[in-house]
Amino acid sequence: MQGEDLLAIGGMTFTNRLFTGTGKFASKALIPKMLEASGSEMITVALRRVDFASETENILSYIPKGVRLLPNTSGARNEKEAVRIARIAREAGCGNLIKIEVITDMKYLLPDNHATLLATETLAKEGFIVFPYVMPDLPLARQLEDAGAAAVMPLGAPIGTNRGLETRSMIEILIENCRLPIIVDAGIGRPSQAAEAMEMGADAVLVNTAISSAEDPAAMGQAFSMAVAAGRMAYLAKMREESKTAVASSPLTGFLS
Amino acid sequence: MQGEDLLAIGGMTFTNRLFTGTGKFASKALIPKMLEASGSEMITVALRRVDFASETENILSYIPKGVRLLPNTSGARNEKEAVRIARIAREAGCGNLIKIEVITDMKYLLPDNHATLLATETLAKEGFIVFPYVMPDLPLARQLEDAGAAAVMPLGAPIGTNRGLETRSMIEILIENCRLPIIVDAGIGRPSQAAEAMEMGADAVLVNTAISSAEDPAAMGQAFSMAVAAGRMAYLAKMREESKTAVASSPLTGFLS
Amino acid sequence: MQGEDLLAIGGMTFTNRLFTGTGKFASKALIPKMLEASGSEMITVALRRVDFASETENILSYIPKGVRLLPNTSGARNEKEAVRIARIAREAGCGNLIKIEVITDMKYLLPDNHATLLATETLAKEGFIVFPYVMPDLPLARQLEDAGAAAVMPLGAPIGTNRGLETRSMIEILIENCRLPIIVDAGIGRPSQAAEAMEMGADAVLVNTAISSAEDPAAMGQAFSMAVAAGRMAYLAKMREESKTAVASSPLTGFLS
Amino acid sequence: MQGEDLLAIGGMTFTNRLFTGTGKFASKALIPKMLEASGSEMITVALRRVDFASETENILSYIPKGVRLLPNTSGARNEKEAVRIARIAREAGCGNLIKIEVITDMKYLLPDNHATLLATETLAKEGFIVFPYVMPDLPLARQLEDAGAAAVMPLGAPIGTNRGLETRSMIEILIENCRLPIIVDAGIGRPSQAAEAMEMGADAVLVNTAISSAEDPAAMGQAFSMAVAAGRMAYLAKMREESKTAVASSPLTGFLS
Amino acid sequence: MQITVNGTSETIDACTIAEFLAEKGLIGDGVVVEYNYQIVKREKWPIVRLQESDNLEVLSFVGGG
Amino acid sequence: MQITVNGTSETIDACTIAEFLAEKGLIGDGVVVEYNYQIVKREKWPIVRLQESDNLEVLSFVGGG
Amino acid sequence: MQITVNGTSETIDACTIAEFLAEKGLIGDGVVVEYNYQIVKREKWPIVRLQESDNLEVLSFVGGG
Amino acid sequence: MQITVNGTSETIDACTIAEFLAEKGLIGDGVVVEYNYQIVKREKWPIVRLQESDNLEVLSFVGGG
Repeated sequence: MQGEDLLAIGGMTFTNRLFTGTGKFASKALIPKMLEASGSEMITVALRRVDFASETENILSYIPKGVRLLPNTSGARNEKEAVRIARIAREAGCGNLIKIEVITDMKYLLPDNHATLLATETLAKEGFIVFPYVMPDLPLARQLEDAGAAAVMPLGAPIGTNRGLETRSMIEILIENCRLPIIVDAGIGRPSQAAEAMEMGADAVLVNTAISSAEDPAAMGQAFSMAVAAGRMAYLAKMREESKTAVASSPLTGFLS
Repeated sequence: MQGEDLLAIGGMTFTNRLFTGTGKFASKALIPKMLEASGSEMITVALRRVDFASETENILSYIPKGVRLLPNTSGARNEKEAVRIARIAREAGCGNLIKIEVITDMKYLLPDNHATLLATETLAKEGFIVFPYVMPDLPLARQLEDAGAAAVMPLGAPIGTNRGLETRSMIEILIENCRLPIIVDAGIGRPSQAAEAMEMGADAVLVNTAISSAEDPAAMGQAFSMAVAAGRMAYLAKMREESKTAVASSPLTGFLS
Repeated sequence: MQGEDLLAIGGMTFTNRLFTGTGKFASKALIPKMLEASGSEMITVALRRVDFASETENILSYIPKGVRLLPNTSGARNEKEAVRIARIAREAGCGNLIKIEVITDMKYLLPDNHATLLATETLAKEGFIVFPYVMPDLPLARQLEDAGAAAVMPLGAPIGTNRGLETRSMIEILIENCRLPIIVDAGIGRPSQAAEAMEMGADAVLVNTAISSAEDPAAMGQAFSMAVAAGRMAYLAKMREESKTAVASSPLTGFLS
Repeated sequence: MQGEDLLAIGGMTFTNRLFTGTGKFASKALIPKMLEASGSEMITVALRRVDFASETENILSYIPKGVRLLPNTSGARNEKEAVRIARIAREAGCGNLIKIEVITDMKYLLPDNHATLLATETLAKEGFIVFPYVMPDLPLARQLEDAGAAAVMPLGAPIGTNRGLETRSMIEILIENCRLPIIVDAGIGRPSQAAEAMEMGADAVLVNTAISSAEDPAAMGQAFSMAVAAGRMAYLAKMREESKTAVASSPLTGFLS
Repeated sequence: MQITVNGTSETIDACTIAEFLAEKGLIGDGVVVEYNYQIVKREKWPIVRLQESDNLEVLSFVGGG
Repeated sequence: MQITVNGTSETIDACTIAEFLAEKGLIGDGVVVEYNYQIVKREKWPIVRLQESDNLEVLSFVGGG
Repeated sequence: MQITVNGTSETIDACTIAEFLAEKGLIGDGVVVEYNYQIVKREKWPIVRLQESDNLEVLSFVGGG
Repeated sequence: MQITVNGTSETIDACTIAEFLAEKGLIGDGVVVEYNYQIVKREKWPIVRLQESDNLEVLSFVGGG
């Protein structure tokens, strides 16, 4: 029965709703361990100019076969750069998935929603399966739908802050009103926050920093994976509403004389 | 390695840190299913006068052998009644575990801390392994330590409200300053809240209403169990602090000309 | 000294940092009473087609001379309509202030940020003093600066919900990083929330629903005005940071033998 | 009309619902300035052994005539010491008001509820007007009523932490269920938090650290006073409930063709 | 003569804007008139004569937030 | 003969606890008996005879949190 | 003569409470005196003579919250 | 011969892309090459000869979130 709760995005299906990232691991050798412990089925990578002075390590070699690659366009400051990076990534043989990330502000790394929309339009037409990383914004999300995005990836809090679902209410509105899958990305610092996103009805969660910078990234990856599964399971098992006053769990009828 | 993270209370050891309750299941037959799905190793029961008019169903017959029984003193309005109920439960062959619950207010079902302390003193001297259910209160918790309690069970929110860790800050103080195990009891409505309690360093969580009144109690029990394990694992894997500003997960060095 | 803490926007200066609205008063006669009680110096109005079947009441006649009018473009579904409404409002002799409101979603009434940016560009060039109502979004706010906006008006929560500063963290980022005045608009339901916005460093707060739909709108207007002033005063008087552990306010040196 | 909203406690009446404290002012000369700016009508003081080595400054000489003195029993570690300090304070001519503070934990300065109850019983019988400082705890608060307390003073957060209404939900339960006035004491760090306490229905707020350790204590005292008045006024003017979805403040009927 | 008023087609006798509004019972205080997508100032109302197929928007300020 | 059972006065014929419970249809599995404020173990039920004015509490375990 | 003042043992010459305080430089405004666990009112200070082994608490009001 | 490599001007001897990369110590696994703003597939590297003023971007996949 569990096997039937599949997440479908862009023609792919996932059984594990935790997506992960390859940034900031103390050692790249931790990446396959984390992937094994967490069971994550999709992981982000970035593209950068080779630094000829130091040895180039191929991050792809650390990612097991079955795991899907989601290259991002980090470094892009506008839609044109994002499009260019996406094309390079595809040409490099990484498939046609792309996470669009257009950032101009270096302090909070907040995405430029409109530039992301423009890049989404262009890339979707070129056959990419587009995952736009955006500020949670319902009118924009609807335009992303029309532009052909495969999912919407709203941030919970600024990248790497571990502050969790600061934008909770806006994400709830996305979940309620968008037809596309909602993948909460950025800012998630603790498994409980990932679980909460899933309980709210998010379709998946993407976690990088909180896993890669933990003391034990493999264990943390597993913890996030379990929390995401727990939150999803609770969402499906239908939790009850909050109640203002108490509701006894033991009988309150008279007892003993 | 996982197997070594055991919870020791009153001479017992637990591998699963989710404790459950038998109250409010739509059908008692759901109890063993929930216990199997969640793997919970201790479950609460209550004592009540038999109603001769209706058929008596023995709740104990629904609880598999390996699961420990934790009778509560619900119905007690003062320390004397709590002590009397505890003794009856022990005589009934239920072992010497007891959850002390002394409640006078019927709207919010909040425990009387001082009466609970007095009952704890008496019962600990009589050889009971005492689990006092209390308002989170550090000075009182220290007195419970001195009185011989086996653990402290602070409430997160009023019983059955599903409102979660409303008393978060006072529970954090207990965790930081008590030598006894802290088991968050009452009010936990969603797996994410249980995970958060564990991430804070709680030793275990007791959940009844949120599981028994879910549409699918077995699945919800499993969800809580996974969330508790996830929170515990994250606590052990050491999460990073929150950061005010963003911390890039992708490199931000110059890219493309 | 208080008199010197003036708010300057678009060549105007305000001593009272509570802006108000004319929507949803049970009786229009309450508007001047609310304005007197609150001391608010700017109030929004909307434009609508006259309904010939019912008597037309001129809302402007209820607004005392000294209070500035801020017409909004509510009803606009795109930048063109917003521009058209703004021009009509100006021609109607209402001055050159305009609050841009472009809304396509009727359930949460969330603004379309990009359309608002486009309308801002056009209207600022035509000499309007533009107050754009937007989702809190730093990259967009910077584009609004470049487009000639006089202030940025981020929403705290959806219009009329009384849910307060749900977008708190994104508003804090705006306050920290924008040169333009930040006026928190929409969703503020209680004076404490308005005070908190001011403590965070917001320049002003606009409140309509919470005042007009209170049982006593004049008293509520006064309450909001005092709370806004209190929050501003506290911001200027520099509050201390939070502390994890207690800091005694009474001496803790030994006492009595 | 405002003049009629008086707070009655122990036979006294107050028009200003902000109570203040004398601890931690950089200079005692700031106290009368703060009292004038805030209009606070009651202020706490403590008793300590004279240090013969340094000059004794009489704090009482800084408190204007009309302001009531509320001596506290800080330094007391049990009910006996609290009773002894209370008697000394009364003998010293300070009147029969007493704030009972019994603290054993030096890290979080949390009060011992049961010892406070015992001291309240004794002192109320001796004719004191007793203000017990306690952990928010409904069953205890009811016992304080029976013991003759004049009010209940639950803490919002540990003393001096500026963390605000961390115990919000337990205080709400006190407000709803106690006949005695509820005065939120300790932990309130910002005017918005004081306003929120009043909006919830608290009868008064006591603030010391947040005022005395501000850069400008007089301005901060005034800010708190205004915020408390604003919160009270809003409570009386009846705020509306929160709404999940938006409620338009401008008409949404069709507009322009 | 057929014109469009506030989005609705209407048959009227030849008249000026001022006369049209007076007929409708509008004194005009607080009323704004857009005539064929151009604002017409109050002082021009007695001068402008409505023509077949004209588009008229008659607006007023109302409560809004 | 008059006894108090679970707080209610009841008239019964002379019998043992075991007989009383059997009459009530209780086989006794999961049932606890307090007889004049003392627990009576199951093996003693056939021995203890109820007396005038006795106080009997018949309890069982039920669902609780 | 040995007395205990504020918890510390001290050797003094015979004197009244008032004289003792004056010696210490305390005019007494805002000062409270507990003498052998009893409050002594200000007007009694010149009358009460300190004795060997007496316990004196000299207190004053200070800032507190 | 002068070309631009990753935004920096560099003087090199005439060679193919493959030779250039080998010189730099790059075997090429996981490396992407953009040559005058067009991606050049790996199998073309031994064929394409660098020319004066060419623009070369040599990229690789790295960790990112």
